[in-house]
Amino acid sequence: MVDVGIIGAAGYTGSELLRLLLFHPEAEVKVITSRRYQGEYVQRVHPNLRGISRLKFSGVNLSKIGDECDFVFTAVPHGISKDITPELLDMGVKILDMSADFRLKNPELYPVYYDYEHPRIDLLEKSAYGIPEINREEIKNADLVACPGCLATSGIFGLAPIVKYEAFNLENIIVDTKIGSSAAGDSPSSSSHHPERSGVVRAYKPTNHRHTVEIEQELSKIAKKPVKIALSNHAVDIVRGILATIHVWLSDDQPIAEKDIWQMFREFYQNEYFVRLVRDRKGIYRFPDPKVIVGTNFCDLGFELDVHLPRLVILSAIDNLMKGASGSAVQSFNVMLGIDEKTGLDFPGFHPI
Amino acid sequence: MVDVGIIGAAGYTGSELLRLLLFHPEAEVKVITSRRYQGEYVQRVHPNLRGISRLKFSGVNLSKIGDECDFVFTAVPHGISKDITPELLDMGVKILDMSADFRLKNPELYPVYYDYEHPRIDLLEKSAYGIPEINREEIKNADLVACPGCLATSGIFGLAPIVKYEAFNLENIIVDTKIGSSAAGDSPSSSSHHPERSGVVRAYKPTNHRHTVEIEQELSKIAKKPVKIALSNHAVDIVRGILATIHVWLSDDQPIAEKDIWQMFREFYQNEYFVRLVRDRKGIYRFPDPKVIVGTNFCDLGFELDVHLPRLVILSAIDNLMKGASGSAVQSFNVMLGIDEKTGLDFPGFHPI
Amino acid sequence: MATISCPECAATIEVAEDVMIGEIVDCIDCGQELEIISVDGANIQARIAESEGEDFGE
Repeated sequence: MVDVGIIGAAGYTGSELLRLLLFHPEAEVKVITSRRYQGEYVQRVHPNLRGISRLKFSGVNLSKIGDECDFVFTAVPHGISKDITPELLDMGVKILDMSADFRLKNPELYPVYYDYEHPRIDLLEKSAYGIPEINREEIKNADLVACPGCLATSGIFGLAPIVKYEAFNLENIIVDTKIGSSAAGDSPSSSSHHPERSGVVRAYKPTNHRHTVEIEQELSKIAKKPVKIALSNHAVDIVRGILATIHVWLSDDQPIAEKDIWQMFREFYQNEYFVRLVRDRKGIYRFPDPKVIVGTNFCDLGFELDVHLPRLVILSAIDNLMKGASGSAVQSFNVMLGIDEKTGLDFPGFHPI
Repeated sequence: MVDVGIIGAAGYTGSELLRLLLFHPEAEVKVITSRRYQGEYVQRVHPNLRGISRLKFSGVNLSKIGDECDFVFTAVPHGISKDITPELLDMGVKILDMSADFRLKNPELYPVYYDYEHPRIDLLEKSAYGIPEINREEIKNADLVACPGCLATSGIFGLAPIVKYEAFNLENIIVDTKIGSSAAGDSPSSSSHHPERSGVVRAYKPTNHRHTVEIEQELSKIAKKPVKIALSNHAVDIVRGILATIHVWLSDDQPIAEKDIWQMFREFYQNEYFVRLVRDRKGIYRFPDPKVIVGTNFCDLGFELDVHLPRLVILSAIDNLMKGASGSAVQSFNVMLGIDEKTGLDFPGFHPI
Repeated sequence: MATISCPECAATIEVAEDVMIGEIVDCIDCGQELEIISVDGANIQARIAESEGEDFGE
């Protein structure tokens, strides 16, 4: 058993972390913090946890947290984590950071995408980018894991198997996502007001979304050459879920068959429990759909080769709060503990939902 | 006043045609047919029209329809219209056909995309493709107007203003659509069953959708050179509406500024009432969103230039039953009558909805 | 159990030992309908079954 803490446990990411960790056989939740709900019982903020935990939200007392916890999940906004994570690391605490503060290896990107000069460039090197399926060894030996962005996760999983191959043009890949409202967090705004939010197909950041550089970073590492991503996002009328539709142009000279692509995906994800290949020719579940994997840690992947134009369409479905955030963090936590990665994460999803 | 008939008036397209024509100052609805609901009052099938019309659905008696009607809207499935439209034309009736049977100029495409050899290739030449904003003259003089597919409409409106210009690569344009359930028509199926349909982000036809060739046909005509489209579609949890997200690569040598693109759109749609350019830097309506134009004949267009990669993102929002079908048909009807195109179509939409 | 390789996606699919020529099996990975075309001991061949293209029930 290890003692864990969650800093910023009142938000949606914090809520999922708390739910997963309260039912995790190897974790004892010692500390949960929230500025807004300090002193309140958990159930006032997370109704699904009523009667399950008597914990109260506390303020952020780093030395107390350092003493009581072996692992801390920092579910705080970008720019905040960079000011508390280093201190906890110095106290020997292992950190799973949900913010973007330690995801990007290139410090010059932080002023561009997050409006601050990064104070601890040394930690950027040491942090492991938190996708076990592509960085398992690094995560195993890391003290600091930077859990990935949800949109980035959906793009990376869809493209990782193919970027090593010459058959694809890696310079003009389109990632067109459809995403649920929970990804915008729990603070209300005019755009999240129900009469305005329900039934939208609302483009946001059709260009220049900051997850672009995360996707490019991890895919270039796999491809060992530059990968360029054009990311566009749309809020749709679901609470949880992302479907990334990825359009990849085939390089002219290299004809490729459907079964070659199956082989690439199978090989890359061969013993990965949380990645499923989805394709059918009958019925209504022919391609990945986030509705099917809500609440699970699965990433469902599918693809189809276009015969009209030299294009491969890849579809990647995740739950933005699970494989896109808290589920992935707990999976990395399991890797760091050296235990079965499915621990606490083997919920198969509901049908119907 | 002219006498009009609707063949296939019980479906969703037929319903909207009936609603629009019953309130159209220049139209008298004489005949509405439906195989399934023959002998029934309108309100049993179209609840919104209760107390507005005493019409009953009749069977399809072509000679009676030919005698009673000056104009007939054929809202029947592909493959059916081709067997009845010629006979009506021979009786001097003007036809607005909602099916695909007379949209494509190249007869060889019909066996590929609609599984039949086209029986009246001569009519393919005579028919006018029913988008007034790009074919107004042809529609004015036509006896047969082929009203366009809804997905095709969203793609054509977004791309028409730019395909004439060298600055854009016309060989690998991506059209990624999100579309409502009413586009699949009124016959229930396992995929339209509510527990399975609500909350989906369901890719269907991610490649090889038959509207691809319609979009290419009309855009190549404007561009006077080949335009190649890669179309992918997703059913989302709305009843009406399409958002097409169009990704266009800039040709390398031709840098282009945002204001040049505004100019192209303004010029192309300068006095088009039904086409609005939508962009804002504040508030929650910054790009086109089908939720805003449900029930209207508007096509809202917007775009953003990517600075990360040489890409233009164009957004095109329509109501698949209005500008994507029945509204567009009534607009063409107004063109054929030589009256104000807004007649019967100037509903501004609801807010909130 | 005998196995065949799916011609569409190269998945290895288990089939009954006594599978017969002409029998239709579904590929578990890609959902393609396959028709058994030859049975020679363990060496069993299949091809994609005739079907009028993917009907999306549109």
